[in-house]
Amino acid sequence: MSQWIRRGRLHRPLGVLGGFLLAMALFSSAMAQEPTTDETVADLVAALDSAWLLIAGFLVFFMQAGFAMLTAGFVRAKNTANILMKNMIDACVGGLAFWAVGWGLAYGASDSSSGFIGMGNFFLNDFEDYAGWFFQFAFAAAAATIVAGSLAERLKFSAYLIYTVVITAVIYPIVVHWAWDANGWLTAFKEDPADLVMANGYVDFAGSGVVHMVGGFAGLVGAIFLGPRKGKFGPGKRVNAIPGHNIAIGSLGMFILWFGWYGFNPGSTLALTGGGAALAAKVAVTTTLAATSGGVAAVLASKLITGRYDPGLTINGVLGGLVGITAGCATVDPWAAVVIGGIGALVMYGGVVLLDRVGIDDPVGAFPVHGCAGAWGVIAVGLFSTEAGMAAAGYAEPSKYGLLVGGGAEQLVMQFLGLGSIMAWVVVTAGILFAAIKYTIGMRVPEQEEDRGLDLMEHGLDSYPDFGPTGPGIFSAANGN
Amino acid sequence: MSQWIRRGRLHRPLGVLGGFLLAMALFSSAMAQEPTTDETVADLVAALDSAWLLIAGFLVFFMQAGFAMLTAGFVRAKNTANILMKNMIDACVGGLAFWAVGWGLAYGASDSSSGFIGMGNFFLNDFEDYAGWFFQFAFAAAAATIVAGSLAERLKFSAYLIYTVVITAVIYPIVVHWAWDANGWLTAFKEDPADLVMANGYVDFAGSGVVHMVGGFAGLVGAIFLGPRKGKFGPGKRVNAIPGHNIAIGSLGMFILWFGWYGFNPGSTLALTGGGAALAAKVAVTTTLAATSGGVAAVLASKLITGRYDPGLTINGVLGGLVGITAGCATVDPWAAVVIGGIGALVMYGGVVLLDRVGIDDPVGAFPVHGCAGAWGVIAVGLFSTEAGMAAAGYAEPSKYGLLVGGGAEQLVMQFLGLGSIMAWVVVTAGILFAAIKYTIGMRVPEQEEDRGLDLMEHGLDSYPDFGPTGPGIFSAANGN
Amino acid sequence: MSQWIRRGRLHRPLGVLGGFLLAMALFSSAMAQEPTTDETVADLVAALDSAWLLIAGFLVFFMQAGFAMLTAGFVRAKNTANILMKNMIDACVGGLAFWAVGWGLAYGASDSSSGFIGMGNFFLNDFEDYAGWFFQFAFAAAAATIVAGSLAERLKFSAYLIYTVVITAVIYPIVVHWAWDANGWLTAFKEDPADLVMANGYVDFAGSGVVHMVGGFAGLVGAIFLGPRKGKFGPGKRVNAIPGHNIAIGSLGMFILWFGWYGFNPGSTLALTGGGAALAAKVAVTTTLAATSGGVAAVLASKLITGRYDPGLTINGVLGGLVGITAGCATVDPWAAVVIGGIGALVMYGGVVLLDRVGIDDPVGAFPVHGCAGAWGVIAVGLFSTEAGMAAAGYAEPSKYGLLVGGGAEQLVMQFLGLGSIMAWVVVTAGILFAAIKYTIGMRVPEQEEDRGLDLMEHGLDSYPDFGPTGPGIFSAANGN
Amino acid sequence: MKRIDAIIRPSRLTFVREALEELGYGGITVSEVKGHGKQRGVTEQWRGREYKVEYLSKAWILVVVNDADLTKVVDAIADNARTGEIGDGKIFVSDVLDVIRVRTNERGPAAV
Amino acid sequence: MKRIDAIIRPSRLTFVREALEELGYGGITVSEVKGHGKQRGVTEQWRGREYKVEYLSKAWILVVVNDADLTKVVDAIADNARTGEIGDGKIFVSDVLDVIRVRTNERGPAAV
Amino acid sequence: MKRIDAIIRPSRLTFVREALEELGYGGITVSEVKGHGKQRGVTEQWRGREYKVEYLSKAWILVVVNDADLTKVVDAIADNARTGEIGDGKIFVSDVLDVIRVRTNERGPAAV
Ligand SMILES: Nc1ncnc2c1ncn2[C@@H]1O[C@H](COP(=O)(O)OP(=O)(O)O)[C@@H](O)[C@H]1O
Ligand SMILES: Nc1ncnc2c1ncn2[C@@H]1O[C@H](COP(=O)(O)OP(=O)(O)O)[C@@H](O)[C@H]1O
Ligand SMILES: Nc1ncnc2c1ncn2[C@@H]1O[C@H](COP(=O)(O)OP(=O)(O)O)[C@@H](O)[C@H]1O
Repeated sequence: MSQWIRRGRLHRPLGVLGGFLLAMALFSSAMAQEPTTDETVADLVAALDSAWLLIAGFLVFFMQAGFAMLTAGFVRAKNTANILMKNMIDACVGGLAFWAVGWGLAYGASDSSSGFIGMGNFFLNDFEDYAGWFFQFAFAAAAATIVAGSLAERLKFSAYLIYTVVITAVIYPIVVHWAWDANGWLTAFKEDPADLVMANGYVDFAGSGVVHMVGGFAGLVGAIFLGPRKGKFGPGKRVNAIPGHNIAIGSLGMFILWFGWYGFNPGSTLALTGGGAALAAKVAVTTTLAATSGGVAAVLASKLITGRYDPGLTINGVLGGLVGITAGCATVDPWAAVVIGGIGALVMYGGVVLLDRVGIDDPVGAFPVHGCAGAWGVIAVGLFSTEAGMAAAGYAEPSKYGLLVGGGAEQLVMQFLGLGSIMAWVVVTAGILFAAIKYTIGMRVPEQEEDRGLDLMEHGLDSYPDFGPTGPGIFSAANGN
Repeated sequence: MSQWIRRGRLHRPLGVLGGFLLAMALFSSAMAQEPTTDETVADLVAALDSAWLLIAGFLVFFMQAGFAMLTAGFVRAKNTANILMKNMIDACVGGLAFWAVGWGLAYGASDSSSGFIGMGNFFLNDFEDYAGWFFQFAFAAAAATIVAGSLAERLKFSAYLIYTVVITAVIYPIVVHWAWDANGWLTAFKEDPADLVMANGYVDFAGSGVVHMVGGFAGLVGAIFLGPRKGKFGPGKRVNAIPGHNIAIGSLGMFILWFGWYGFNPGSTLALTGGGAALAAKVAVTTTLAATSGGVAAVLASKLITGRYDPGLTINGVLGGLVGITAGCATVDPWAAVVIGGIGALVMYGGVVLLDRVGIDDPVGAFPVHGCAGAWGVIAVGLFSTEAGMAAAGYAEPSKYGLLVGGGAEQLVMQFLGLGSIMAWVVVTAGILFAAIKYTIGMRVPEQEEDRGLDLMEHGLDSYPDFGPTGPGIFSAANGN
Repeated sequence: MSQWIRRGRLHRPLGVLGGFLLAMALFSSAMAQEPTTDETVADLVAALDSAWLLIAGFLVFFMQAGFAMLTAGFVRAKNTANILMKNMIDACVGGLAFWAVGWGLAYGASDSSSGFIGMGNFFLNDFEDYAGWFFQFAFAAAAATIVAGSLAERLKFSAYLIYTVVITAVIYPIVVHWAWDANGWLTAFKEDPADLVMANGYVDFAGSGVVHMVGGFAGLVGAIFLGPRKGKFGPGKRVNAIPGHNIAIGSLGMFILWFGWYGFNPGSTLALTGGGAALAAKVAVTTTLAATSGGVAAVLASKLITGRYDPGLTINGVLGGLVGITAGCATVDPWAAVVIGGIGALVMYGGVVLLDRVGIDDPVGAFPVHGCAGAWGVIAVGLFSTEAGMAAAGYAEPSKYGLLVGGGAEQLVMQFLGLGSIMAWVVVTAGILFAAIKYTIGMRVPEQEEDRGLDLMEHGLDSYPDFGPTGPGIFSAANGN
Repeated sequence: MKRIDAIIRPSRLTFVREALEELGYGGITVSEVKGHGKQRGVTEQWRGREYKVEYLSKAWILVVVNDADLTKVVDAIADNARTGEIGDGKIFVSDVLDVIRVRTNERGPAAV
Repeated sequence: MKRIDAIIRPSRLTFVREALEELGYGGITVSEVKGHGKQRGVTEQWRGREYKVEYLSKAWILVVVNDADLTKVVDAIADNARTGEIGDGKIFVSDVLDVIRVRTNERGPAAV
Repeated sequence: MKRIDAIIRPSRLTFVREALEELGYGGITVSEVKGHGKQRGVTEQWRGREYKVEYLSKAWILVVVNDADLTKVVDAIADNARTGEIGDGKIFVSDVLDVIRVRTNERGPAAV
């Protein structure tokens, strides 16, 4: 097919269609090998589906920028570079780990019969579905990045490097295998519906559970092992607020994440042809409505409860709505997306209050947003999915659907099974992981470093050296003014 | 079609094309229901067009981030969170309002015979064109967001919540119905050309008038009712400058907007097939040239007039160029885009000067950019559109085209009719809206709150608590360093 | 074809597929001119390929925002607006220059037989490949923007305006002609393989050499003529660090650039059909792996050498990896991308150290990143390209491929020829350009202006007026709090 | 020579400066400080949780004057800084032994 | 009346303020300053190259008290600011001739 | 003991600090302040409209020394801060009654 491509490089001014026809003519005469219409159509189908995965993957990747800005905005100025480094290195280390091991455990060809773990295609060996790999890499990086937020402002960089490898290489991919590989034990994608564990299998279209709950619960476990930031919980039952240093970049992060979610959810159709486009369009709408409803629910709830329109909660509310709809975005109706998003935001709010009450410190609210709203999203599938939605999204047993829309309880039970399995897996493995780190190299920076800020100690940097109060400002020799 | 989709989930390492062929084979044997080539081609056409709308819609949505950064950068630090909240909540409230009511009034199925207002499909009822809805939602959110800039730094949040609902639910959608629905009285999309109100009808390809003028004029009316910020106009005729607090995020906002504009304008072909792609490519070029020419015109004008290369004006100049080309992007030649963009920037500049002169305070220049350059864009269609451009863009009466390129005055008169109608509608309805708010709950925050900043009073927040002069900095208990 | 498009505007609630079928029916009966399947397929191919170029071009354009944030974050607060203005005006002036002249010299139709320079299609005359122009414009703007980083914090704005025109209008387009136009003397895209200068010709898939080296070396030459910033090199051999003022927007810039690179590299397939999609997917993977490996290499190297995980180097490391893979992204295997990216980052690091040693001041590291890693990328093609990779990417002589994977030295020699030619061209022309500027209007701002910051003197602005130490803060009259 | 340290509301600074300038005392040094007095801090919130910011922004003014001008200057500051609300601030007067104008190396009252 | 200028660690500020408040001295003005003393600055790096930041953040406290309260207040500050490590800072005491409460125009000890 | 408050150009700060260090006076406290003197502010602009920024950045230096060192230190500051252009700033000297070193609770001249 190489001759088709070379054409593209001939930047002659022919106009696109003219160029195509000329090129076709050229090559067909030169090579006497003109593709038939059916071949061209098959190529078109493959190209369009592949392009969709790539473009969606680009957007999902861009969520890294969103996470970076969000978490950076929500921590103190003295820990800005540290959390940014963690976000940057997440994508990097995560990419290499997912390349070497992660994909192989998630989707590797020589599946274990148990459905527990994939095996094969490590280092992209014997493998050609590059678009698929790329799309999944972007998801893996997201899962790992979520964790960093819960552990911000006190975690050692070396400890971080270790856990992020384990999460992207092992913990997350195995959940993917369970839920999204055709051989996974929880999966809804069995070739023979009789093989489904129950109902439609575990339905989690874009990963409220597979991605967000994994990140959120791993973060929770890490935060417990790590302990709260110095000064977060005062003497007695006093809880201190530690405000983020830059609400502007925090909001920007929210917008970038929302934007990237349009790759995350609609992209999870994995194809545009064969009805994928119509499904993706519906998913774009449910995603939008859940986000908007999450934002509105959070801003109103904060006004009612605190008397003020709270920006931090609004940002997290939008994200709670998005996380909540991620599992059911393809199978619920738009009105249900409004409900799910709104409740997602309230669940997130509840999570924030709960963590404060039990004395766990999650600086950016990663667990409330991704863990709590993620769990809600998984459950919501069993409550709101319609029969038509299940069918249109390609699930094999559409007669089992949402409890609240008349589909009986079976799918809901299935969702709880999936929820429980993922939660148990993550809590146990992350527990072992963080315990191992804590009792060997240690998780936490020294107290003096926490006081002074991780930026200086780990990275030798002041993130804003020209502004007070942390930097040299006009007092730097090189500033010469 | 569900079986086609499920294939996508089977993440086996087959390579894309191989996977497709195998899947086709699999399903065709399993289901004995292989789609014919013609069906596959029809599906491809639908999928590609739908994907274009979605992707373009994603970009348009992302403009929310651009507006947020632009306006945040152009206000003072003490009002940062407030304007960001308004941007965030615009998208949220606007989305719900457009879902519930807005779409129905714009494109609702049971059209009134008058062409004044649509009716039906409220709450997305009886409705499946999700990609279309999504794309239009993103436009509606943009229109609402523009207004927030004009009213920044002094508008009550509650007043804002009300007007934003009315604009996205009613004021904007009705203009859309007039101009873009096939039944609208101004529309250029009549099935029977004989039904056109005049010439090609009102030609506004991507919405210089429908979106930008609506936002810009609503903002102007609001700014008049609201009055200037304290300190903006000194004793006598003195006009004070109130510099924005962060030119870095302001520039970022401009770049994001420009990027999003590639969804706004090229996406307005609404399809890629049937010539849409070639048209979209041309639109991308005219959009680019107008933006660049707007930037250059503004930077040179500012240098000539003020003696310095003014960043705020340059940013607004690029945007003025973009707004200016939005109506004519499909129907004018590239050289004309250069002219239109440059004049758009100068018109914007004139608007800035004019507002100062008449004592209206528009902190971010939303009216000069969207209102003035938007009106210019509508007029420019009647001056520069070519016959070939009108035909290629699908307008029914290409023999009526731009005055300056030999097409007579009829289209220009039509453009003025559209311009006047939209302006009158917006000024009257926005006038009623803001008057109603002003004389009931009130529009303006108390003076003391304006002094201290809206962030603290409305949101309990300091946007940059670790930096002087507005926050606790090192003096916060939790900062412990 | 206009009737096809108009359909798009009929926002009736039919569902996409239904709408399409109805529309087809409508028009076919109305016009008795239904396109045949083959015509529809040809249209689809053209539309899909064109859309790919556009979308990829949007992403490449968005890199402007990345460059803006990266360089702004890496300079001092007092020069923020100045570098942002340079980035904004780059895109603007560059767009006009590329429209007027640049494209014509790069791809102009009436080629000189020498293969040295294109001629024709100035001002987009007689020209319809709008998607191609747009994509190339975005590349040209990137090349110009790279230069601004090397010259930051001391270059006069007027000098900048002149050089940016010359680079986008002349210096860069001629390199493009050599390497990417079918008539260029270095090109790998000869219709007749016998015309290739050697081996596959100069293989530089997405422009490590054509774009990045051009920008990087022009920046180097400029930095030499301009001299270091005051205070950068102390008495004796002392080298001072001048820290960037905002690592948060610097990191954001990196993420935006990485995101945009998915347009830059995968988009360089220039088509999706005919195998383009599969190639693009592979390119997305190699691009990803090189970026991740670059980030990891840089962070580990900085830890080993300086004892701390250095954020500035990590950011530049990711970029070094990306620049390094840009030439070979289509022709090397994923494992090789990991190697190339890692070495790209180390080469970048070496470049940073080298510049300090020889006393050249490049504030943001544009030469180390784009010049050094760019050169490495060109060479890496001759080391790692596989035979299958060469064939799949459409190169005509796949039997000549990477030295280290068994393809002999011929392609490597060819790459050095390309490298040397580009370097020589840029150094000579940029040398003449900057010498001409220096000895006429002058390149450098007065010392007092450099001390006080270019923002104030050139732009009359304080970029952060509400924060110390550079601005009025609470002391501004209009601040009234 | 006397040194006047005044802690006032930032929003009154412009008026105070203009008043001093009218009196002919252009030399003045100011800075932003945080104050805590009878007027207490504000309650802020972050993600729904309230916290107390104990300090409020104040402007600190340093003016050194010759003895003869002390009363005039102190009165000008006090009168222009006054709003009558809690939080108006205080003025502290102390003695200065010597003043040096750096540019000229002048000393004493002439350098003020 | 006496003026107390204390340069202390920012992290001790809360304790000092609370101690003063317990003693009944609410009026206090603070600012961030940079200090350079026995305790030296820190080494930072930028893109791999180290540089010295010569100053450390310190909190400056200004409290004006009546003569009778001087010892109590100085001791409260010193005791609550002390960590025993290098960098604890210093307290300077000087004389104040007059104090004016802006709001009421009261003068002298009553205005403190 | 004497207190020296110097208001100088920020760009001269490094030289002043180095000079003091050579003299053996490491203890110094600095802050950024805004000054308004003979040298007037700058004109900035925002979206084409000019406005006056009345203050310029200055560095404020506080050094407390024993009486014997006063002249040496004042001269060192003045000489190293001087550029001869308008805006060089001023130095104010006043009396200090007591100095307390927080770390050790030493008092008086020994604590300086
Ligand atoms: N004894 C004092 N020492 C130092 N600063 C003081 C003192 N008393 C008041 N201040 C400063 O003056 C500011 C205003 O004091 P406050 O008691 O609120 O004003 P008012 O006297 O008008 O009620 C305080 O925020 C603080 O900065
Ligand atoms: N003579 C002085 N004049 C002004 N400020 C001083 C003086 N000595 C110390 N300081 C301030 O006190 C701070 C602490 O001084 P340092 O010598 O580090 O503390 P310690 O005495 O506890 O060792 C310094 O950073 C500086 O701000
Ligand atoms: N009388 C004064 N009281 C307080 N600060 C002063 C006084 N005179 C000058 N200053 C400070 O010194 C700085 C320099 O003063 P200026 O008159 O510009 O310098 P010069 O005396 O060298 O001409 C001013 O910006 C101000 O901060």
